[in-house]
Amino acid sequence: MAMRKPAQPTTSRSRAWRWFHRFGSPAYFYFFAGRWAPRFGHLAVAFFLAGLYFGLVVAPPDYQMGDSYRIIFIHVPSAWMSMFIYVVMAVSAGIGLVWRIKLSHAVARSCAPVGAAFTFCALVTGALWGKPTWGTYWIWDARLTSELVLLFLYVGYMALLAALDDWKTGSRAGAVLALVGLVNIPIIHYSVEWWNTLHQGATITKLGRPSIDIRMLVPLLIMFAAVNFYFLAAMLNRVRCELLDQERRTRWVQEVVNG
Amino acid sequence: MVRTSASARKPSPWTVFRVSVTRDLAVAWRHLHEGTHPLLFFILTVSLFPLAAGPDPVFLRQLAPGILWIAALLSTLLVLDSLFRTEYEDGTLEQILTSAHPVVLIVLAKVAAHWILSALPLVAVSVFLGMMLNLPAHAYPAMVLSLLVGTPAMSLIGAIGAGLTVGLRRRGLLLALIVMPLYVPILIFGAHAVQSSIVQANWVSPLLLLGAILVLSLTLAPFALVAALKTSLH
Amino acid sequence: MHSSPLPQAVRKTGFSGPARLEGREIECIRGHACLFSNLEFALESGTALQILGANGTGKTSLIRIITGLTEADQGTISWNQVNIRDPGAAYAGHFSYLGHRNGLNDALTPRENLHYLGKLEASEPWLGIGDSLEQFEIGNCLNIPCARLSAGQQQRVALARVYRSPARLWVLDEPATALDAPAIGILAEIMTRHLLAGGLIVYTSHQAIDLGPVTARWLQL
Amino acid sequence: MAEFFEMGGHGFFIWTSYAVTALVLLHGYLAPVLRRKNLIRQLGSPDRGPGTK
Repeated sequence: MAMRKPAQPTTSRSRAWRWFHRFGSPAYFYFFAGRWAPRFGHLAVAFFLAGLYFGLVVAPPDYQMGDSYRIIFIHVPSAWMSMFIYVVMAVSAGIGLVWRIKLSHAVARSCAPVGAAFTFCALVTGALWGKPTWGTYWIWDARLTSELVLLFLYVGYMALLAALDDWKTGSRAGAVLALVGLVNIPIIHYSVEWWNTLHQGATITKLGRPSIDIRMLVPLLIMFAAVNFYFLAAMLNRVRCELLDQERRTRWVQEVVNG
Repeated sequence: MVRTSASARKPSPWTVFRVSVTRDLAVAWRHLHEGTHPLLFFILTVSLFPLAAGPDPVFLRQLAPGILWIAALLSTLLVLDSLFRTEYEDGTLEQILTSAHPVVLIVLAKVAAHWILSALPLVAVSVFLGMMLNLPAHAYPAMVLSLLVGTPAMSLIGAIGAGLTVGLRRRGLLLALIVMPLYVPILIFGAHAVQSSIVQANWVSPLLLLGAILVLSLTLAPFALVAALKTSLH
Repeated sequence: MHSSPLPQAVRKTGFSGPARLEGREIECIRGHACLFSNLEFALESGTALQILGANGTGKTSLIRIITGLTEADQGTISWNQVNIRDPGAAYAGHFSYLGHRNGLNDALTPRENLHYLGKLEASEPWLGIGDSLEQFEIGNCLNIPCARLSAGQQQRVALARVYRSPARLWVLDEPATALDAPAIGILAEIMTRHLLAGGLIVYTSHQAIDLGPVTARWLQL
Repeated sequence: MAEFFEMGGHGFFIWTSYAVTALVLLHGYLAPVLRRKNLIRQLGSPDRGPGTK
């Protein structure tokens, strides 16, 4: 993918480069992301493979659940990332709303699909883990239910952005919704936990973490790193699309596009 | 800017709040036929459940809290769409946002008027619908109180969704899609308060938690609502 | 209407102290098109500014930027040297805005509408509801729901609201729409009187509004 | 090697969950890359369509 960059300044700082030096400027970030997204991507792949190897080959089967517990190496990181990305999205959107920074709106918009993807993965892997462990695909466990509500929050955010055609108005409206959602997440989580302990107080069906011995903890940590790198790579790719789309009138985009 | 004329009294924000509420009630009074829609929807929805789930009173009693609360939630959602609609279209919303008084108060007055019009009749009717669902006598206080505390919180949070979507021409169910996940805690605590009062367990603590959510919504939601309206009118 | 000329309610106490509205390097982008940029204007008390431009050149956007409803992509608007976006600016009490939508609820009567909208002002309006409607010769429509008034009558009610407002700066977006010739005459009359009392007016209009002996400026978009 | 895929009888569940996650994440990374290429081509070509996303 021969990505053409504007001519490197040979002489002293030429006009073409003047706008590059404010880090927040979309142009600078576009090329910064262009360099770093693939690197994060490669790191993510490397860590995934390492995680898979340690998780599926090295880690011993659990004395109780046998091999089915190996799904946690993908379920727990996904669940954690889904929550973490929502926080990143809301904070970035809030910064964009308060300080009127177009770049942080672009970052917030780019986080949502990645976060929703992780939430979906967490739900699917949670269900697939439930079948061998509790015999049913869906159990109204506190964490799975919270994930489900989180998925609805993501879907609501993305639906609002899709409905508002003006990019700026959409970003600001989405920011308000993301911040309201952020305030509600702990309340939702607590109320679902509270609801869960009430209705199923007797049977402890929490997604109990199996006794973590070192050979099981290592793959989990590797997977955490992998999903974080993946998040950065995927999000930066999306930010590049947003910037290209929004800054189509500016000269640096013309240079990028016409090479 | 020194104003010398005698009538320079500055109306206090609370008179503006009172005037806004009375104005909204007057407008609703002129369209009274529209005001009954949430009530009729509530009654209709509740009466559908026995048709679907069977008339067995013991079974209905178990379902009663869920039925009543979900019906209340849906009828609140139904009305939210029109909360700012008329004001947006005739330009009053622009006057409110450019008003000299704290916009938060005026907007809070609008949500209060909306709550009085849509939720109070709902709570009154819920007593009769409770009978329909074979709700035991000792559960009525919990039901009425939980609805009284829960519906304003739903109106406040829902108003933010209404504020975000007021500028859209084709809204459809976007408002419900945005707001419903935020209703989960209210639904859980509200329905559970009624449930535990049926089995004569401690129904006060879920009610207090619902009250906590109401207080949180009262303090934070109006500011988010003003921000939402400003982005919609941008 | 009435045969004998009405006592023209004149604002007995004019506005005191200097007032200045200015815009610096205003830029407005809609979608991907830049409507205008590096726009400068300034306005002192007693002067009117008419914004001229074909349809779609951003006249309404500039008006909404001046009221603060819309935020300019670049540049600042300041009232008495204070940026209107500063938290402590208290700019809202000093201007009265009339947009394309007249701000009147159809179900309410002009009396109720003006009473409600008057309460949104910074201080009590200086003119009674009945008198302000008399100015526009629609005193007889006081208690008729606005839904049954014609567009011209509704516009007169909206202008009555602006006229009785204590605000010093009027921001009017096409105030003469739907008005007949006599009404435009009354509009010109009250605008001139507002300027002579030390007020400021920023307005757009496709119809000619003859303001008489008043300093007026134009801003071509 | 066979028992590796057997995973103590839970092979189906483990491999499906990894496959689903891998697919979803792969799509999440590649979709924006493709979209960016289309954008560049669309913005570059003279008969640029209306400024829709």
